[in-house]
Amino acid sequence: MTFDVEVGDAIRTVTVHRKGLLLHVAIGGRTHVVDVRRVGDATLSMLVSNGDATRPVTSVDAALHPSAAAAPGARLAANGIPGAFDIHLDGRTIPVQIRQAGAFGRQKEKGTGVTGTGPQRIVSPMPGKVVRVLVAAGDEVKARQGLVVVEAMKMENELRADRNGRVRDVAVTVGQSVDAGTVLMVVE
Amino acid sequence: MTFDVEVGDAIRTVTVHRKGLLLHVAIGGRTHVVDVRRVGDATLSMLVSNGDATRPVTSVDAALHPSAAAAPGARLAANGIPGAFDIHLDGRTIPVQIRQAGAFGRQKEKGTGVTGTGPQRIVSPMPGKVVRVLVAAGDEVKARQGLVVVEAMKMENELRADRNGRVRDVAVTVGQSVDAGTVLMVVE
Amino acid sequence: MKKILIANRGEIAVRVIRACRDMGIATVAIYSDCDRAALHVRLADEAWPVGPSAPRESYLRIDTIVEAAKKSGADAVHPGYGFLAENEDFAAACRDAGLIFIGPSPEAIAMMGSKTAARQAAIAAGVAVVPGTEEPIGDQTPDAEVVKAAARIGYPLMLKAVAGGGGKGMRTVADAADLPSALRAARSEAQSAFGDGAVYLERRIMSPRHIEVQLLADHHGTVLPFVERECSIQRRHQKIVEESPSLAVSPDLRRRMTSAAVAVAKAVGYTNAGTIEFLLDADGSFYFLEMNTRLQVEHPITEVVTGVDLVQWQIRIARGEKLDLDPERLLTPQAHAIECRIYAEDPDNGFMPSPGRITGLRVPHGPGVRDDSGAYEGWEVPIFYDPMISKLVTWGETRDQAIARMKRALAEYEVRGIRTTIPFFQWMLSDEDFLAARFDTTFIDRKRGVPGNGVLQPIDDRHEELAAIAAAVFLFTKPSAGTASAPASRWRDTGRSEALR
Amino acid sequence: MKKILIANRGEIAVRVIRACRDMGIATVAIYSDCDRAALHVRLADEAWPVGPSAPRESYLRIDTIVEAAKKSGADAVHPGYGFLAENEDFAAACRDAGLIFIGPSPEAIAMMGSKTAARQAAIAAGVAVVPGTEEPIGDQTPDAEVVKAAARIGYPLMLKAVAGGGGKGMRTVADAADLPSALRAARSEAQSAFGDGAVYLERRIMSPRHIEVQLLADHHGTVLPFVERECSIQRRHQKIVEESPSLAVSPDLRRRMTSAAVAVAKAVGYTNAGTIEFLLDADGSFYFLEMNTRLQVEHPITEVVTGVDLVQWQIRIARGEKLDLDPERLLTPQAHAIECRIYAEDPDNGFMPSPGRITGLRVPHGPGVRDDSGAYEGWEVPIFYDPMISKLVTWGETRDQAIARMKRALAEYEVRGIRTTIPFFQWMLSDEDFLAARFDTTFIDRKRGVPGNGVLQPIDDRHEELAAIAAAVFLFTKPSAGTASAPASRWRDTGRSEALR
Repeated sequence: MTFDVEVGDAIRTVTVHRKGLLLHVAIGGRTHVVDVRRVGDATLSMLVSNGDATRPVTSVDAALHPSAAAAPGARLAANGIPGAFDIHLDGRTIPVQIRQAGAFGRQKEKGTGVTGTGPQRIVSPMPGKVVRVLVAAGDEVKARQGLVVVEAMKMENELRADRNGRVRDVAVTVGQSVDAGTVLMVVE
Repeated sequence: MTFDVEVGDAIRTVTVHRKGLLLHVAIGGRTHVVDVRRVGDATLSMLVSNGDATRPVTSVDAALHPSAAAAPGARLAANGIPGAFDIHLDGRTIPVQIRQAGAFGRQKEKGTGVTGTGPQRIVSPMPGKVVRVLVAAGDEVKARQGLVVVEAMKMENELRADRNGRVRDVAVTVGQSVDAGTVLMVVE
Repeated sequence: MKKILIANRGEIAVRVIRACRDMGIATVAIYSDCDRAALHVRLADEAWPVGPSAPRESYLRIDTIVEAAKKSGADAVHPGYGFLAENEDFAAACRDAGLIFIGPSPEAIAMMGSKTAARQAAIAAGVAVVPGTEEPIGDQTPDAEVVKAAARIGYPLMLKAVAGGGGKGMRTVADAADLPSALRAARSEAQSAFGDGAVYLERRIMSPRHIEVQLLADHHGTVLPFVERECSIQRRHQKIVEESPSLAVSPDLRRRMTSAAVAVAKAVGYTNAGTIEFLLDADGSFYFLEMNTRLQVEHPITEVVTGVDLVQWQIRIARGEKLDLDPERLLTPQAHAIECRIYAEDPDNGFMPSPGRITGLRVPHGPGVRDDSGAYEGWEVPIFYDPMISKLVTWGETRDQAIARMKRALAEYEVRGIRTTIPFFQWMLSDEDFLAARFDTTFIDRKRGVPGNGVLQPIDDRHEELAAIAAAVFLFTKPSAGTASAPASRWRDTGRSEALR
Repeated sequence: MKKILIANRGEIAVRVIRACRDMGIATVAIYSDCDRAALHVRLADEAWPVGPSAPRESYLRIDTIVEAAKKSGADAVHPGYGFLAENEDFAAACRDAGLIFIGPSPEAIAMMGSKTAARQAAIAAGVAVVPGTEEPIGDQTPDAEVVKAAARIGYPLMLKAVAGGGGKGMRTVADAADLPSALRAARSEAQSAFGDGAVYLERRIMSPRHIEVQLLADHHGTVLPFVERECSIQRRHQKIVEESPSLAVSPDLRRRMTSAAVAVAKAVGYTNAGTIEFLLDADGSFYFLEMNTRLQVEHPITEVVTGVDLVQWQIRIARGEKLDLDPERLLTPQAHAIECRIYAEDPDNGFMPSPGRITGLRVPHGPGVRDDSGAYEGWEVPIFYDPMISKLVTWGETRDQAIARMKRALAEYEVRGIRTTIPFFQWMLSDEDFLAARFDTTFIDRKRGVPGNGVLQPIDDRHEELAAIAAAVFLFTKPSAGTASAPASRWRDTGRSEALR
C-alpha cells in the first residue's frame, strides 16, 4: 500500500507491505524493516532497521492524534480517519498530512513549500472573541502589520499579515465570537 | 431502575432515576442527589449530596474495572457488561457485584455472608504451574493446611484450606500449567 | 483549621489540595460551569459551583465564594494565585465572614497591590526603584498628559497596570508614536483582567535580569528570605522558565537582595508568603519592581532547592504558628532547580492559545522530576482561563544536571490533541546562550526575532522520515472498520497492547 | 562511554535509561518475547531481542546478551538488579568481550555472592556475623547431616540460599520437624532462581531490624558510605517498605555501622555501588548479614535524602572518575524518605501474584513524590518475572511529613485491572506501631496473624455505600449499545469527558 505523506516542506512517498510478522517500509529509496506494536488507541511502538540492515532495533514510540492546528473539516485520509496528524516522536511534535498515493494531486512535490503565494487566509487559531478589527476591506497592509485582535484565555492575541498585500474580505465584526479555524479575513 | 449490589458482606438495593440534569439515588432508606460526569471510559466524577441535603457537594471519583479476582465467565450484569467490578474510590479498592434487581435470587440479604458454608473451591489466583500437590482426594484437611503449590512470577505460592473439610476432587497434577480462575481442587 | 476552601482552579488548586491532604485538612473546591470535571474538583473532598465559565461570573465573585465557604463549613480560604489572590476586598470579606484568609492582611495587599504605592513603600524602606510615574494614570487621563509624563521619563518605557500581575496590562513603548495604541491596549487588558484600567509608566531598563526573593513572614515578627529565583525567560512579559539559584547572583549580592526584600516586607507589616521582584541591571545594581502578595506560580523551585513546603507553611502561619526554620538553610541551595511552564499555546504560531481536548497524555517521571498539573487525559482545556496546564520542575546537583533532566523529562512529556510550549523549551535548552546563563528578559524576543516567525526547532530529515513511516504504518495497521469490536467489549479493550499481524 | 546496554527489564531498566539520558549516553534495551512492548523497550534508543519469555532463555542468557551488546556497538553494560546483576560469569564475560561492566569486579561479586564466603570476609574485617554454618550445604547433602548442623546452631533458624537475594530460597524453620520440607522448598526455589541449590543455616535473631548501608567505591581507593536505610518491613523475607534514615539508628550507631560497612568493602577491594546489610538486634548489637554487589531496589530513598544520583555515579565510577562527593553530606540526611514497592499482588489473598492487563493507571504527582515505574496503561504484567511494577517514594522535612505524603500519594494511585499492594500500604500507614517506628522484620506476620487472612483495610459502611452508588450510576448512565460510536470516530473519542444527560 502506498501513501503520500506531507511533512516539513515536502511530500514523501511511503510504501508499506507485510512480510511475515514484520513490515517492509520503502521511503526515500531505502527499505526499512519495521516491527510494530500498537500500545494504545493511537500509539505505536516501532522498532526500525537502519537503512539496509535487516534487524529492526531503533526504538521509536510514535503517538498520533488529529492535528490540533488543522481547520475543522480537514480532509480525511481513508475510512473517516483524519489525514492531518500531529505525531509525537522522540520528544518532537511533527505535523503531517497523509493520503493514499496520488490523492494530493500533482501540485506539490518534494521541495515545494506548503504555504504557497496565493491569497492569505487569516484564521483564528482558537475559539475567542474579536475585540478589535484594525483594517478594512481594500486597505493595503504590510508584512507583520496587525489585522485583527482576538481575545481568548485572558490574552489579547493580535493576528498579523504574513506578507504585503491588500485586504479583500473582512468576515467578522467586533464582539463576534469565533471558533478555531474561522476565517477572519483574506489578504491578497 | 433498581439494582442489587453485593458489597462487603451484604447486598444493597439501589434505585436510580433521573431528575433533570441530576440523578436521584435511593439506598439504605435515604435518597442522594448525584451530579455525575464520565471522565474516561470507566471513570466517573460524582458529586453526591449528604443524606437529605439537596446540594451534591461531596466529590467522589470512582473508577471501575472488571474484577481482577473474579473467575473468567463471571456473570454479566447487562448487555455483556461485567457485573463484578473492582471500584477504586477515595484511595480504596472495593470489590462489588451488581445485577438488575432480583437477579441474585433470594438466598442472600443484607447481613448474610457471601462466602457460604458449601464446598470450597480452591482456585488459582494467577496463571502459573502446579509444582506440588500436597493432598489427595479423600484426605481430611484442617483449616489453613497447605493443599497445592502454584509457581508463578518466580515465587512458590501455597494455596491453603479456608476451613476443616475433606478433599473431594483434585483437578490438577504436578507440572500442569493453569490459568487464573482454574479450579484446582474442591474441599467439602 | 479543619477545612479549607480553595478559591481557585487548575494546577494551583490541585497543589493546595495536596498540601491540605498532607496536613490532614479537608478541602473544598469551587468550580465554574466549564470546570465541573476539572482535576481540582475530582481531587477535592467537596466541590461547590460558583457560576458560569467567565471568571467575572464565578472565580471573581467574592460574594458567591464567601457564601460557599460559609455553607461548606470551611474555616479558612486559600486564594492560590491570580483571580482574587491579590484582591484586598476578598481578603477583607473573608475576615468579615469569620474565615481565615491564608495570605497577608487586606491592608498589606492593598498597599502592595497598588504598584505605585508599593514603589513608595520600597523607597521609604531604602530600596531603589526604577524611575517612573509615582501616581496612577486613571482611565480618563487624556493621552496628551500621558505623552507629557512619558517624555519626562524617556523612551523606551514600560506601560504597566497599577493593579497588574502575570504580565497582563503591560506594554513596552519604543517611542511617542506608539504610546496611544499601547495605552489603549494596556488599559483594556487591565480593565478586563483586574477590573481597574489605571496604569503607570516606568523607565525601561534595557537588558535586565528578573530576580526575585521568596519570603515567609509569621505573625510573631519573623520574616525569612529564601535563596533567589531567576525568572528572566519571559514572553509577553510573562515568565515561562524559572530557575534557582541564579548564576548572576553572587553570595554577596544574595545577601544584599534578600536584606532589601526583608526591609520592604517589614516596612508594610507583611505576613504569610510573598515575593519581592527585582530588576538586576547589567552593572550589578538592582531595583525593586513589585511585591506579589501571594504564592507564586514558580514556588516549587524554591521548595526543591530548600526542602521546605511553602504551601504548608502558608497554612501554618495563617493558623498562628511560629516560623522555626533555620534561616541559613533557606539561603543555602541544596540543589539547582528549573521550572518550565507548560502552556496550551502554539509556539510555532506566536504563542497563540491552543485550547481543546487533551486526547492523550504521558507525564514524565523518575529522579529529579516533579510535575504540578491540572490536566488529565480526556480533559478539555477551557478557553476562559490562563492557558497554563502544568509546571514541570527538574533539579540536580548542578545546573547542568537539572537542565539535562529537563530535556529528558520534556522528551517523555506528550500532550496530544493540543499544541503546547514543550517544543519551545526543547529548543531553548539547546541554545548555547541559555546553557551559559547568558540571558536577560529580552532573551526570547532576541532569539526568535519577530514573534510568530517559523518553527523553533526545525525537524531534521531523519525525524521527518520517521514521522512519515509512523503515519503510513498507523494507517496500514489500523483495525479495519469491519472487525471493530462490538460496543460491549470496546470497554474492555481500552488501551490494549496487541501484536499487529 | 557512548552507548550502554541495559541487561535488565522493568522499572530498573527504565531507571538506568533515564540516568543515561541525563548523561547524554545512548541506550540499548534487551527484551524477551513477552516484553516486546514493555516500557523499557519503548524508552530506549535501541532494543534487541534476547529470546523467549522464561528468564533462563532470555534475561539469564549471558552469551546472547553479550552478543547483543557487541552487535549494537555498546561499550558498557549495566546489569540493574536481579537476573545477572550478581553473576560473576556475566561480569567476566563482559570484561572478556571488551565491554565495561558497570559494577564491581567478577572477583568481588564471586566473593560476596557466596553468602558463606562473605561471612568469612566480614569476620576477617572484624565485623560480627550471625552464628551459622560457615560452609555451603550442597544439593546432595543428606537431610540427616543438615539436621545435625541445625541442632548445633539451635532453633528457630534461617535456611538461606548461598547464591541468594531478594528473599528467594529463604525459609524460617521453627523446629527440627519442619526442616526437611523447608530444605526442599528452599533448595528448589534457589535452584530455580539462581541455578544453584546450595543453602546454609543461620541462627534466627528473634526480632531484628534490617538496617543497610549504601556504599560507593571508586577505582582510586575511595569508599564512601551513605546514611543508612531501614528495610524491616518485609513479607516472605522480601522488603516491601524502606525508609531513610532509620529511627533506630543514633548518630553514634550510624558512625559504627557505616565504618563497619566500609571495612568489609575495603577488605574485598570493592568498587562501584554496593550495600552492606546488617541485622540490628533489640540490644543494639548489629551483625553483618550479606553484601549486595549491585544497585538496590530501594536506592531512590538514598538519592532523595542526599541529593546524589547513584546510577549516574555507577556510570562515572565505571568510566574511571574519582568520587569527589563531600563525605559529611552523604551522612547527613536532608530529608526523610520512604519507599513503598507496588507489587502486582493481592494483599487480601496472601500476597498472591496478580498478573494481567493494567486497564487504567493514575500515577500520583506533586511535592515530595517520585514514582519509578515500568508500567503504563494498557500494559500487561507478565507472569514470568518478579511482580513489582513500580516504586513509590515520598519525602519530607520529617518522617511524619514523608508518611503523610505517602498516604496522599497512595490515595491518588490507581492501578486498574489487577490487584496491587496499595491497600496493604494504606493499612500499614495507619498502624500506630508503624507510625511510632516500633517494628522489626516480623512486623507484617505479627500484624496480619497467619498470612492469607481476610482484608487488611475493612471498608467502612460509608465507602461501601458510595461503591454501590457508583456501580449503579455507572450501569445506569453507560452509553447504550444502540448509540455506540462508529469505529472511525471511536478513535477520536478516547478519554472524552462528557456530561451525561
